[in-house]
Amino acid sequence: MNFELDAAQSVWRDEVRAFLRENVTPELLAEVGEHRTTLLGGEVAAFRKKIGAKGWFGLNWPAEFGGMGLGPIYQHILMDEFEYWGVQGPDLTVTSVAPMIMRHGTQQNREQFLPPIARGEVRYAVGYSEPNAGTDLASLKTRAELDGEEWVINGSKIWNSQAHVATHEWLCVRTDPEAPKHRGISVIIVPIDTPGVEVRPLITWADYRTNETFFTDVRVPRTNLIGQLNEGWQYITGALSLERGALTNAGDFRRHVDELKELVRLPLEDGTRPVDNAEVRRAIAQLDADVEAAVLMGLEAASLLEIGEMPTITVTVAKVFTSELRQRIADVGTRIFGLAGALSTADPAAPAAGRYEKLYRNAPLMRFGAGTNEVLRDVIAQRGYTMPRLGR
Amino acid sequence: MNFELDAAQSVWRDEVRAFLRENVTPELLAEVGEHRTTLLGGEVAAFRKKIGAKGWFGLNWPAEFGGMGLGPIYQHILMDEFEYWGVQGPDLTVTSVAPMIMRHGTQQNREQFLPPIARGEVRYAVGYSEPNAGTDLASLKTRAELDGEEWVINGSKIWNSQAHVATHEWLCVRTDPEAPKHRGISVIIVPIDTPGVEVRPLITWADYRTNETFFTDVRVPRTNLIGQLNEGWQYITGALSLERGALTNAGDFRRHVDELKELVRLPLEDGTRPVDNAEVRRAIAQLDADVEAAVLMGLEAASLLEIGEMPTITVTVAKVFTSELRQRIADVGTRIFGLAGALSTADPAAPAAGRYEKLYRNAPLMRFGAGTNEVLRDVIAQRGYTMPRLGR
Amino acid sequence: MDLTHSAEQLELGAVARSLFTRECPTSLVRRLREPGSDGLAPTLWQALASAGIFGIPFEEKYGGAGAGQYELGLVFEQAGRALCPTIVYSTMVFGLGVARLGGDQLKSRYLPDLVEGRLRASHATWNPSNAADLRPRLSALRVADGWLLSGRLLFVQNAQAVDVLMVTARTSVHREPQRTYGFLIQPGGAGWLARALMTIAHDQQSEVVLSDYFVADDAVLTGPDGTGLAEGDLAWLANSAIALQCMEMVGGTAAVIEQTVAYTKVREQFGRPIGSFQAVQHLVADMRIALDAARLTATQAAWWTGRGEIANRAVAIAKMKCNEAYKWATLNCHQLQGGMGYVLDTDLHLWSSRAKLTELQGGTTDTAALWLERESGLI
Amino acid sequence: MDLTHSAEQLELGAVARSLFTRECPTSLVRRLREPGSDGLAPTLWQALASAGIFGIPFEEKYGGAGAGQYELGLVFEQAGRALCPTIVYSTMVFGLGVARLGGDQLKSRYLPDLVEGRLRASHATWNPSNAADLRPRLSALRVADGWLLSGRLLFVQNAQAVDVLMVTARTSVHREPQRTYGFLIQPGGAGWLARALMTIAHDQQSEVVLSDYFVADDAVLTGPDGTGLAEGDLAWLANSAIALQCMEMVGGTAAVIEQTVAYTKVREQFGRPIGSFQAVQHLVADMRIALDAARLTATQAAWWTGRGEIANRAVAIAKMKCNEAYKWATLNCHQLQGGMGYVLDTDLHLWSSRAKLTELQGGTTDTAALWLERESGLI
Repeated sequence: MNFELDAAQSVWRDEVRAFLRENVTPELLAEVGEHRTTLLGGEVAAFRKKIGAKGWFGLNWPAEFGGMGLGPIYQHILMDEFEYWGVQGPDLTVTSVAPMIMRHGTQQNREQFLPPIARGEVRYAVGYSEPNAGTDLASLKTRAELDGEEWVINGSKIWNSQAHVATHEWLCVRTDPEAPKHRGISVIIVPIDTPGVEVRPLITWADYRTNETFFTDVRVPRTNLIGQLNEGWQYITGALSLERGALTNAGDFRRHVDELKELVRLPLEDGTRPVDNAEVRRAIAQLDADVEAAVLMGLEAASLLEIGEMPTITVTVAKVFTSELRQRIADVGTRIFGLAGALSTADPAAPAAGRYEKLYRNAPLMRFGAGTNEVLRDVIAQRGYTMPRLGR
Repeated sequence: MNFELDAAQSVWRDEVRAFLRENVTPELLAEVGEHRTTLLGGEVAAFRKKIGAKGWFGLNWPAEFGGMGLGPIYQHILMDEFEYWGVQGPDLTVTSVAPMIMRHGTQQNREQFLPPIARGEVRYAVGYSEPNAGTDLASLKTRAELDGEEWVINGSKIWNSQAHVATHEWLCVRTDPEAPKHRGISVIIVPIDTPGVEVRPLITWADYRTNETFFTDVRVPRTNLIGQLNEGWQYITGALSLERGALTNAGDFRRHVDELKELVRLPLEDGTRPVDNAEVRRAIAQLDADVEAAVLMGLEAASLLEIGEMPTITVTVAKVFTSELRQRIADVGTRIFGLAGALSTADPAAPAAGRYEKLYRNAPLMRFGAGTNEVLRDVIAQRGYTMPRLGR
Repeated sequence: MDLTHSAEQLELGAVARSLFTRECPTSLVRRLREPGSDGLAPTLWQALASAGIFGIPFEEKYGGAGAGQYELGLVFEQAGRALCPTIVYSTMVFGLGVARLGGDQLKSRYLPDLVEGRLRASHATWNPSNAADLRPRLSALRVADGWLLSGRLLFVQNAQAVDVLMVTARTSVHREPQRTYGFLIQPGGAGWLARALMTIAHDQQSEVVLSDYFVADDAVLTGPDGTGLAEGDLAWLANSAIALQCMEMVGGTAAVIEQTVAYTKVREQFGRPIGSFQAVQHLVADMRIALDAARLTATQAAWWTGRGEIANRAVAIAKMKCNEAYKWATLNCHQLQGGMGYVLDTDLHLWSSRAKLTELQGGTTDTAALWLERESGLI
Repeated sequence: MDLTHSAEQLELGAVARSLFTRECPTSLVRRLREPGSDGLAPTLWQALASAGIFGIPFEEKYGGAGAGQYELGLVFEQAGRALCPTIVYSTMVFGLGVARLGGDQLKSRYLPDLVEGRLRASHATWNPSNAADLRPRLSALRVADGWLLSGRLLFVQNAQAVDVLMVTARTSVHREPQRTYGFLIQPGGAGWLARALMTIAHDQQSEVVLSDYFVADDAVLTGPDGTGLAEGDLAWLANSAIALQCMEMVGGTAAVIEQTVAYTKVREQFGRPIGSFQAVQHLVADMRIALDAARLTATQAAWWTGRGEIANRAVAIAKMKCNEAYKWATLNCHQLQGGMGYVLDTDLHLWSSRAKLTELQGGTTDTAALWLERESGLI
C-alpha cells in the first residue's frame, strides 16, 4: 500500500503536465467544446498529432507492438491529467480496441491493424448498440455473411459516437443466427468509407453528436474478422470492462471541484458571495469528499491491473458511483449561483461560461450509457456477493 | 379543496386537545415509555377507561353498532392529536378489527364481538405473520380444523405485538390446505386465555416487546369464525390497508419537529447552540417540510375515505414515505447534539431524555413492518401506474 | 378540511388539460424555443381567452369569473404538463398584482383587457433568485407629472414581448422618506435597454436596464394611502407567483413520469418490458412518492395564497418539495428512457430543461429552506 | 503509488481476522455490554498480546515490532468486524500519544508494558464530539513537584478500567504564558470523580471530574523544549485516532453487509430467496459502493497519518464517508433482515448501535465537512 507517487511516476506526471500546459490552448478548448461539428477541425487534429509524436497512443502497449510498455498506473496518471485539462487523450481506439486486437487478434490482425493505430493515422468508432439491443447488447441483429473471401454486412448501429470522425468501425455482428444469443457474435473491422456505410447524426440534449450508422450490403475482406469466428462476445465484454475502467479517472471531477472552490468566492449580481452561504460550502465539501473517493477507485483499479488482476467489481462500482456523482456535481454547479446558474454556454454572463449548465445536460448519458447503472448494480450484487441471479 | 378545519371540526379538535391536556400526565407517559413491562399497569388502563367513557373507541362506528358515527376526518384529527401527545388512542382493536367485523362479520359475529369492544373491555392482538410467512403473508401455515362444533387450532404466530396485554387474538388460519395459497384462509377469534395458547416474549432492539404465540390444540367455538369460511384473505388485506392508513397521521412527527426546534436553542456542553450551526437549521427545515408532506398525505387519505374512496395508493405512498422519514428524524435527532446524542434514555444527561436515541432504535420496524417498503413500492408501481407484474 | 376536489374543480382541470393537449403540443413548445422566437403563441392565447382562462381569478366587474385563485392553480398544473409558454404565467401574475395593489382606476384600465386576452404582461417585483427578497432594484426620481426610473433588472420574463410590465422602485424625493412604489411601464422607448438571456430552457428572459425612464403618475401604484406598497402585499404577490409555479412543476412532474412509464411498458430488453423490472418499478415508485409530496404541498400553498394569505411557510415547503421532485423526476426519466429519451428529436429534454430552470427561479431548495427557517424562528 | 496490499499486509489482516473470529465472538461482545461490566476482556487481551498486536507500531527498543502504524489500521479493520471492545483502541491511541509526545523516559516507562499487554490505557486530548477541537478541558495549577488538575472531561473511554489516562490541560503559572501540557494520570484517588455514561452502544464511557488532582512532574508531557505540546502533534494524534476508528468502521460495514447477504440467500419469500429480488440486490450494491468509498478513503487516512502526517484533508474525507457508509449499511441491513434481525436475540443491533456511536465519536459528517471546508480555505 502506497499513496505516494514514486520518483519515476512523479517525473512522468510532470512530463504530462508540462506537455498539457504548453499545448492546451484556448483555441483547442474552444474547438473541443463544439460538439456539434461534423468534422473535428485543425486544432484537435494537430493536438492528436502531437500526442502521437510523444508515442503516448501506445503508452500501455507492449514494446513488441511498438508501444511504450508503460503500466496501468502510468496510463492512469496520463488520463487523469488529460481529463483535468479537459482534453481527450488516447481514446478508445488505443485504450480499448488496440488491446483487444493484441489480446484476441490473429497474427495477421495484429500486423494489419495495429501499426496504423500506433501511428495515429486511424480512429475507430465502436459499433455495439442497436435500436433493440442496448442494455441487452447480446440481442444484436446486424448480420455478417461470408460470400467467398468477403463478409457481407447488413444492419444498423445506434449511439455510434465518433463514427462521423472515425476512419474505421469496430463492429459487432451476428455470424451465426442459429446459435444461442451470446454465441454466434463476431467482431469485424469495417473502414467507414466502405460503400454501403451511411452515418446519420443524432444530436443529444447535451448538443453532443452521436450517430446511427447503417450498413447495406457492405463488403469487407474475410481477414477483417478479429480473432475467432463466433467468439466476439468475450472480446466485447472485455472491451467494455476496459472502457468502464477508462471512465473512472475522475480527473475532470477534480477540476470541477477545484474550479467551484474558486468560483464561489466571486460576488454574485446582488453582491453576495456563494461561499458565505454555509449550504454552498457544505455542498462543495460533499462533492470534494466524493470526488476523492472516485479518484481512489480509479487508482485502485489501476493498481489491480498493475498486479495482473482484472478489477471487474472495482470498475463497476466506480462507474455507478462516478456517473451519479457527475450528476450531483452538475446539479450543484447549476444551483449555487442563483438563477444565473440557468444561463447556458450561449450567454456571456453565464457563471463558469456555462460549463455546469452543459455538464447538467451531459451527465445523464454516463448514468445509462456503457451499461445502465441498473444492470451494473445487478453485477455488483451477483458477482461481488454471489447473490442469486433469478430473472432480475 | 379546503385546508381549513370547519367550525365543527375545530370544536372537535379543541375537545380532544382539552381532554389530552388534562389527562396526559407525566406518570402516564412514564408508563407508556416502559415497553418492556409484561402487563400495562394502572395509568394506561385508567387512561383507556377514560377514552372509553368519552365513547371515542367507537368514534367512527355507525350508530347502529353503538358508535358515534363520526367520519374519517374526525378520526384523523383525534389520532393526530393523540400521537402528538405521545399516547395511544383507539388502537387496532377499534380502528381495524371492529370495522372488519362490521363489514364482513355475520350478524351473530357482530352481536357477540362488537359490544365488548365498544365498552373497552377487550383488546385484540392481530395474528398474521409466521416465521416463514412475513412479507409473503399468504404462505401462512397455522391450521384450523373443524371438530364438531369447535375449531381446533395448531401453529404459531410471530411479531404478535400486544398479545401479552390482549384479551383476544384476531387470528388468520388456513382452513383449506388444498386451495391455492390466497384461498383457504379464514379469520377466527381466539380468547388469549384459551388453553393451549402460549405467549412468549420477543424483545426488540428498541426494547419494545413483541411476541411469538403458539397454538397447540386450541379449541374455540365454531361461531368464532368471522364471516365466510376461506374468505379471510380479503378481510385481512382490508384490515392491513386500514392499519397502514392509521399509520400516516404523523402527529408524532410534528411533535418531534416542534420539539427539535426548541431543543436546538439550548446550549451544549461546550457552550455552543446547535441552532447557530447552519447545517442543523437546514436539517430541521428539511424534516419540517417532509413532515408537512406526511401530514398532508394523511389528510388526503382521510378526505378520500370521507367521500367513500379507498385510498390504497395514498396510504401506500404515505407508509413508505413516513417510515423512511421516521428514520431520518431519528438520525437528525441523534446527530445534532454531538456525542451526547448517543446517550440513551437510561442516562440523565441525554438530550431530550434520550427520546431520539430510542426513536433511532425504533424506526427500522416501521420500514419493514406492515408490508416491507420493497413490496409496497411494487404496489405503487403496479397499482398506481399499472406497470407489469412479472416475477418482481 | 377536505383535500379532494369538487366536481367543478375536477371539471376545470379536465377542460384545461384537454385545451393544453390540443393547443400546446410539443411542436409549439419547440417552435417557441427557436432563436429569434418572440415567445408568443397566438393560437394558444386565443384558445385560452375563449375558454375564459384569463378571467378565472378576477372580479366580475372587470370581466372576470371570480372563480378563485386556487382554480387558476389547477389550470397551471395542466399548463405545466404541457410546458405552456411562460407568457401566460407572467401575464396572470401581473394581473394578480394589479388586482391586489392597484386602485379601481388601474384595475379598470388593465384587467378587462387582460381577461379578454388583449393584454400580455409581466412583472419584476422580487429578486428572481429569491422571491423573499423584495428590495426594489430600481430607483425612482420625482419629476414633473411622473418619475424617472433607473437601474438594472435581471431575468425579466417576456420583457421584450409584453405590453406592460409591473416593476417596483425605491423613491427618492427631497425631504420624504424612501418608499416602495409600483410602476406599470411599457417596454421600449427612451431609457429602455433590454438584452435577451440564453437559458437552459430557451425561454424568454431578459436583462433590462432603465436609465431615466419616464413613467407618468397615472401608472404608479402608491399603496392605499400613498405611502408606498405594503411589504405584505408584495410578499403575497411573490408567494402567489411561486405557488402557481409550483402547481406548474407538479404538472410537469406528473407528465414526465407518465410518459416514461408508458415507454417502459413497450421498451423490451432481455425479452421483457423494462417496466417489469423491480429496479425500474422502484424508481417509478420513488418518483411517485416525491410527486405526491410535491402535489400536496403545492396545492396547500396555492390554496392559502389563493385565499389572500401570505403563507410563507406553505410556500417555502412547496418550493422545496417541487424543486426536488421535478428535477429528479426528469433526471430519473432520462435514466429509464436511456438513449431514446436523450436525443433532441424526442421530447423529454423539454421538461428536463424546464425543471432545472424553475428549480432556480424564485429560489433553490436551499433558499426556500432559509424562508422556512426564518418562518420557524430558527434564524 | 500502489493501492494493493503486500503479501505481508494480507497475511497480517488474515491473522487478525482469525484471531478476532476466535477470541471475540458476539457472546463476548454481549457480556461486555451488560450493566456492571468493566469492559475488560482478559482472554482476548492475552491473545492479542501473544500475537504481538500491541507492539505493531512501536519501536523495537521499546519491545515493539516497528511494523508501521498503517499495519495497526489493518488490525483495527478486523477489530471493527468483530466489535472488539474499545479498550484495545483506547490503549493503542494512548500508546501512539506517548510515542509521539513523550520523551525517552516516559516511553520506557509505558511502552514496554503496553506492548506486553500489561497496561490498559486511555486518553482525553480532544473534544470527543469534534476531534479538531484540541482545546484542553482541564486547567493545571503549579504546585511543588507537580500540578493540580481541575475540570470536567466528557466521554472518556474506559476511564474507570484503565491503568493510565493521557489528558491535556492548560497551565496557569504566574508570569508565564499559558501552555498546553500533557499529563499521564492514574484513575481514582483524591480529586477524581467519575460517572459511567449510558450510550446506545453500551460501551464504557465516563464523565470524569477532576478537582485539584495532583500529578507529579515525572508524568508530565511538556513538549520538546518545555514550552508545551505542539498543536500539530496533538492534531496528528487526534487524526491518527480518527483514521484508526475509520478502519474499524470499514470492517464493521463489511461485516454487516456480508452477514445480511448470507441471510438473504437462505430467507425465502414468495417461493424464492429474497436475495434474488432486484430491489434487494440493488440495496446491497448501494451498500457496497458506499463501503468501497469508505474503505478507500479510510485506508488513505490511515496510511498518511501512519506516515506521521497530520493529513487533515484525508481524515476529514474518511470520517465523512465512513460515518454514512456504516450507519446506512446497518439501517439497510435491518430492512433486509426484517423482524429476524430486529430482536435482541440476533446480533445485527450490536453493529447498528456501534455504527451510531462511532458516527458521533470524534465528529459527525457535518463536523468533518467543516474540517474539510477549513482545509480547502472555504472558511
